[in-house]
Amino acid sequence: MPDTQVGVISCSGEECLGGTLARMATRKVMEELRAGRVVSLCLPLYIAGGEEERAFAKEFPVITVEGCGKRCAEKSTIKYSGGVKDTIVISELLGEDVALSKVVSARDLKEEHYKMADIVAEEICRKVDKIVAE
Amino acid sequence: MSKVKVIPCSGIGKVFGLMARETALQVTDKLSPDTTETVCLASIVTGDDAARAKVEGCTCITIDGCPALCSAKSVESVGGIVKAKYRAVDETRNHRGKNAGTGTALTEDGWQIVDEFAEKVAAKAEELVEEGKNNA
Amino acid sequence: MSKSYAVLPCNGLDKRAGCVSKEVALTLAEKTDSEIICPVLYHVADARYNKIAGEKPLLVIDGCPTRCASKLAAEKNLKIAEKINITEEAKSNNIVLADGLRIGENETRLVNIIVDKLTKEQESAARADGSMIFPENLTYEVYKKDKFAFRVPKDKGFYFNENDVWAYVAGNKARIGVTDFVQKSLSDIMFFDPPEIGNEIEQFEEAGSIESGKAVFEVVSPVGGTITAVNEKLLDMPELINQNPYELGWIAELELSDFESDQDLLREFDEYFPILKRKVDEFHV
Amino acid sequence: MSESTFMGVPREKIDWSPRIDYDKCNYCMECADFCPHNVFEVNEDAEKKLVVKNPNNCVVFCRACGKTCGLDAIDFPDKKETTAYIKTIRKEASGNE
Repeated sequence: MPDTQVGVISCSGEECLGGTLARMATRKVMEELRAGRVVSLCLPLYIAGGEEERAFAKEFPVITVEGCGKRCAEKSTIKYSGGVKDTIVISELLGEDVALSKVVSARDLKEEHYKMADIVAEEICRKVDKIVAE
Repeated sequence: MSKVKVIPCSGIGKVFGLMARETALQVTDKLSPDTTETVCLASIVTGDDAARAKVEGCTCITIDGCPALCSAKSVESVGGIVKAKYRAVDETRNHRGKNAGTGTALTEDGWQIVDEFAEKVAAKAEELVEEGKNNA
Repeated sequence: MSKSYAVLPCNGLDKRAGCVSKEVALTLAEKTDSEIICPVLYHVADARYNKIAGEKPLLVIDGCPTRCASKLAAEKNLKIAEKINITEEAKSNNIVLADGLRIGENETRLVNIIVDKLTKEQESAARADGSMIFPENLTYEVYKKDKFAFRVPKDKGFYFNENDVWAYVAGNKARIGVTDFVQKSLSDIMFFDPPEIGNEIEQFEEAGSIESGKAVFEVVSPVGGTITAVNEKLLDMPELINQNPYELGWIAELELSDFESDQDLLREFDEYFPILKRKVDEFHV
Repeated sequence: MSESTFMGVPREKIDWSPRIDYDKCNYCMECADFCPHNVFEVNEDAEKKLVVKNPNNCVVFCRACGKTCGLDAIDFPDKKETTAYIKTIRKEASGNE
């Protein structure tokens, strides 16, 4: 299915670095790496009742990107749209000491943060490509 | 009194979500770290009782990006006492013609709006702290 | 037009804007049948004013951003029909309020501007009330692209131009607004510049504009005629256009000059829907 | 874009696009930055640094770029004449069918 679109829901959590990385990686995949293929869904809107986001997640495969092991994005997707195709947990991918460290403002991002986000972004792409290939 | 919770939506689709997020981080991390703190919006709604307890009955300020008011709605739904609701889109309205950036990154102008916005929210938080003391 | 308000001013005595709010209330009470609610007495004795507030549309006048009058109205569970903020009005009219609490020349000028506006608004609202019957429930066809859903009303009476502006025509009146394509491509709309009531415009002339962080969109009117009403709610809440540009987010109403001729260059639903689909597809690519 | 039409009339038959008054223009390029349809072209090395490169990309009846121009250096054809012209062509076309 060459036209398959994939939804990505990032946790964007505020309490630790994982939230910032999830957000950066998702934006990068949507804007650059898999533009047109990936649609980012807004988690707060999704939770608060956004019909467009919920309908999309019912119809198309969804990957969630979680900062930590609480897996908030996955939990809400299962609750409102049935299920997720795949999940990335940054605390597992990059380690808890990184993911759970203090949240960083976009203003204070350093080279190392961009590199971490790139690793997450690549992982998202891998999962997107796998879904598309199916 | 526990710290005032400053909870942004952090919406990912538009610049306003990023502005809300950065404003909240600025308030809780730089301007008023002793009296305010932020909480993961998604975790208080989807999480267990412990997560919910972080806001239930607490004084909260919500910072939303757009008129969908996701943070305000969600915080209220889990029993947070929302004393003030802000929207980044309103702050941007006061700077007509300025391009604030995108959901990925803010421009100089975007940061300037965030800085002013954060001052305003921090002042409100201080006011709520005083109010809390007087009522105690 | 003897329609009148129940006026709840903040009456702040130790602030300039508060004193102006009182003056606006007094002037309204003199010029129209409006009745004043005293915020001080209201705090201690409800009964007297609850009746007035129940009978007439409530106008709340706040002096400063503390908005004491609005808060009082909320506390008493009153339904607010109209809201005025003196500080904002002064700013938007470029009037600097003088130091001191007495009403001076500038203050009087501001009071007159506000009172004029309020009484004029009543007239236009009254005219609009009687003029246009708009269907209560619209039926939509939806085109989905990515996660976005674009609606177009299928109801009879709707016409569209290729600038993505609709007109709903009934008799010699029309209501106009933008379509979902405009609203979604602009994203969050932050400003509404209304057309002027009484202005006569031709088909495809501008009927105001709307603006988001992305762009300004000129509302190209599908029909020619005289502007009889504008949706003043949009001045404070332009987001209504994003919520639904066909219902609460309408732009203006006109008295038509020559709809028969205008109709030649308009599309009905069947013709517009494919155009919208094409535009959506092209826009996203 | 050759197949594009406006109200059933081939776009290239409709003369609607911005006219730049070079006596007034100060090449601030606000209009070019504003227009999302790639109507203008900017060439810093040319004598005329700003030209209307793709007039048929311009949305018929849109005059929004003119508003960005503080010097009023952008003008458009007459709306009434354009409307009448479109109607005439449509009549001719339907007569030929």
